[in-house]
Amino acid sequence: MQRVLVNIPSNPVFERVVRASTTEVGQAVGLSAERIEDLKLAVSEAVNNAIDHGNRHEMSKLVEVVFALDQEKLEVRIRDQGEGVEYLDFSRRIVDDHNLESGMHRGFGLYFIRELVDDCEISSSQNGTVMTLRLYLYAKDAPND
Amino acid sequence: MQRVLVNIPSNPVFERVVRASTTEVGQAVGLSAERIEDLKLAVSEAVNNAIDHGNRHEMSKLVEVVFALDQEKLEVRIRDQGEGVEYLDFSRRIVDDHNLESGMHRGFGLYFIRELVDDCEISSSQNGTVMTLRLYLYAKDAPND
Amino acid sequence: MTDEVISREEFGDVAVLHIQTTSVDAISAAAIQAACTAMRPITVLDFADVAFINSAGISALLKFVVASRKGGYKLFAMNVSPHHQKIFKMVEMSRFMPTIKEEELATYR
Amino acid sequence: MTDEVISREEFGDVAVLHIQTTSVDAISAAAIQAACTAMRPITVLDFADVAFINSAGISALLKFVVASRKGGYKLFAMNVSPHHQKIFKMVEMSRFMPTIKEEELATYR
Ligand SMILES: Nc1ncnc2c1ncn2[C@@H]1O[C@H](COP(=O)(O)OP(=O)(O)O)[C@@H](O)[C@H]1O
Ligand SMILES: Nc1ncnc2c1ncn2[C@@H]1O[C@H](COP(=O)(O)OP(=O)(O)O)[C@@H](O)[C@H]1O
Repeated sequence: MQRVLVNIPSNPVFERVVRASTTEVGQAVGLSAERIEDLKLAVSEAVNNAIDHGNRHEMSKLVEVVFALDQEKLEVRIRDQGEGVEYLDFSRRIVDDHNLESGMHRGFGLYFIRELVDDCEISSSQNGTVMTLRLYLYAKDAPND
Repeated sequence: MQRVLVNIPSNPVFERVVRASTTEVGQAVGLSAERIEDLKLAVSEAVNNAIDHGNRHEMSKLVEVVFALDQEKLEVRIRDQGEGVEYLDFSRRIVDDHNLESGMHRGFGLYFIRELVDDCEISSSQNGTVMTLRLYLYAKDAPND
Repeated sequence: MTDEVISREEFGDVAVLHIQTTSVDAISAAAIQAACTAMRPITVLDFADVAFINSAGISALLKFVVASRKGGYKLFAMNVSPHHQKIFKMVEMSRFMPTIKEEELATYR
Repeated sequence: MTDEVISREEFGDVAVLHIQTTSVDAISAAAIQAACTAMRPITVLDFADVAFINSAGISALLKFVVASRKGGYKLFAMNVSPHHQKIFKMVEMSRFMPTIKEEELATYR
């Protein structure tokens, strides 16, 4: 098992550092271009949530991202130093007349995460939230799957 | 001052993660495209040296890269867990008949580093080597400089 | 950072807004959505240079959807990569900002 | 990873080796230098797709220089970005692998 760690302050510009790292790690484990795009989006959403909702943009609070790679899977753990969260809603969210009119233009992040990775785990306490995203290698590329 | 940290095992494939991170950090501080290319090459050389000569490819040894950004400069510190080094030769090295014939196709790294960053500092002990590269913001972009 | 994020091209009733940044995200969102105040009866967002869009970016794009509905304008997306077509379908964005081909636009010239 | 790193094109005495990877570095070095065993009297390395070269990559390129000297072949570089021209000049690589323009190559066709 190999581990790559990226640690950023709660400034959304550094989400791009994590995203670029995701591309390289994804290529290193041989993911297809499409799965790398999927993973990048999921990681981007999780990091932005850690910055926005977890650390609430307090720059002294960090977001720690660990990429753990082995033969079967790539696991990405995104940890914030927020106060934790009781419940997360991963349900499908779409653009519709209602939310367009009410100005609700957010809330797609967790739905993207759910759809774009193979599995996803949350653990949260008053010391922060960790979101673990997993892609199983070759799972989606396997024929007849 | 803001800090971004990237930590990789001694596997050269992950040098690409550091390099991609360098691009994003360079863009975040507003470096020109050309200076970002220069910095990427310098960082790449320092990370490969840390993997090859410092950690000698022992995968359990890590290379830690810290990007420290403030108003005036971007500092990149590359630290290995090797045995340290007494003396580093940053002198100019070129391709010539002699080294082509003798098969000496290496040794350009430190010269690139010296030429491509604004300044560079080494500190080494038996716990490892730290190379600190600095780019002063706008220095090279300033007119008549 | 000093480069324009959107470059405009206009002809007849049409405005084509070429998104010049590769990343439609939290960082570029403000500069992109600023362009939604100057739409035309037919407004086309050109994604040719866009390599990445996340939900912060979608939220900026929704400002164009809202403005097009308010002004009674037609809104289209052009040169959307297959990956981003998938993303737009997932959230049914494609219903409010259907894809148009460069060739189809030519009829308006 | 399974894609070819070098694609060959040959005509007359000329071999053009198009480097297909964006990164000429420690990772791609072995696959690139492997191609130096099959050079032609005029061999051209095409850097059009190359975005990055470091000293590990240069060391792979030097294998072509050595092979061209041994075989008495001419070696050229094509489509080298301004940044990489600067790097090649710094180490005087450009002396052993001068730049050729696509147009100049046409005369050999
Ligand atoms: N790391 C986190 N810490 C605390 N709350 C979170 C975290 N991630 C997500 N949430 C909660 O889940 C909600 C939904 O997140 P998401 O689907 O990404 O949409 P958005 O971020 O646009 O609100 C957020 O509004 C927030 O309340
Ligand atoms: N981090 C390091 N730890 C130990 N030795 C180092 C380190 N970095 C550089 N060196 C020494 O400096 C020499 C020159 O490095 P460089 O110019 O990059 O060329 P190369 O890596 O191709 O030998 C290396 O061969 C090595 O002996």
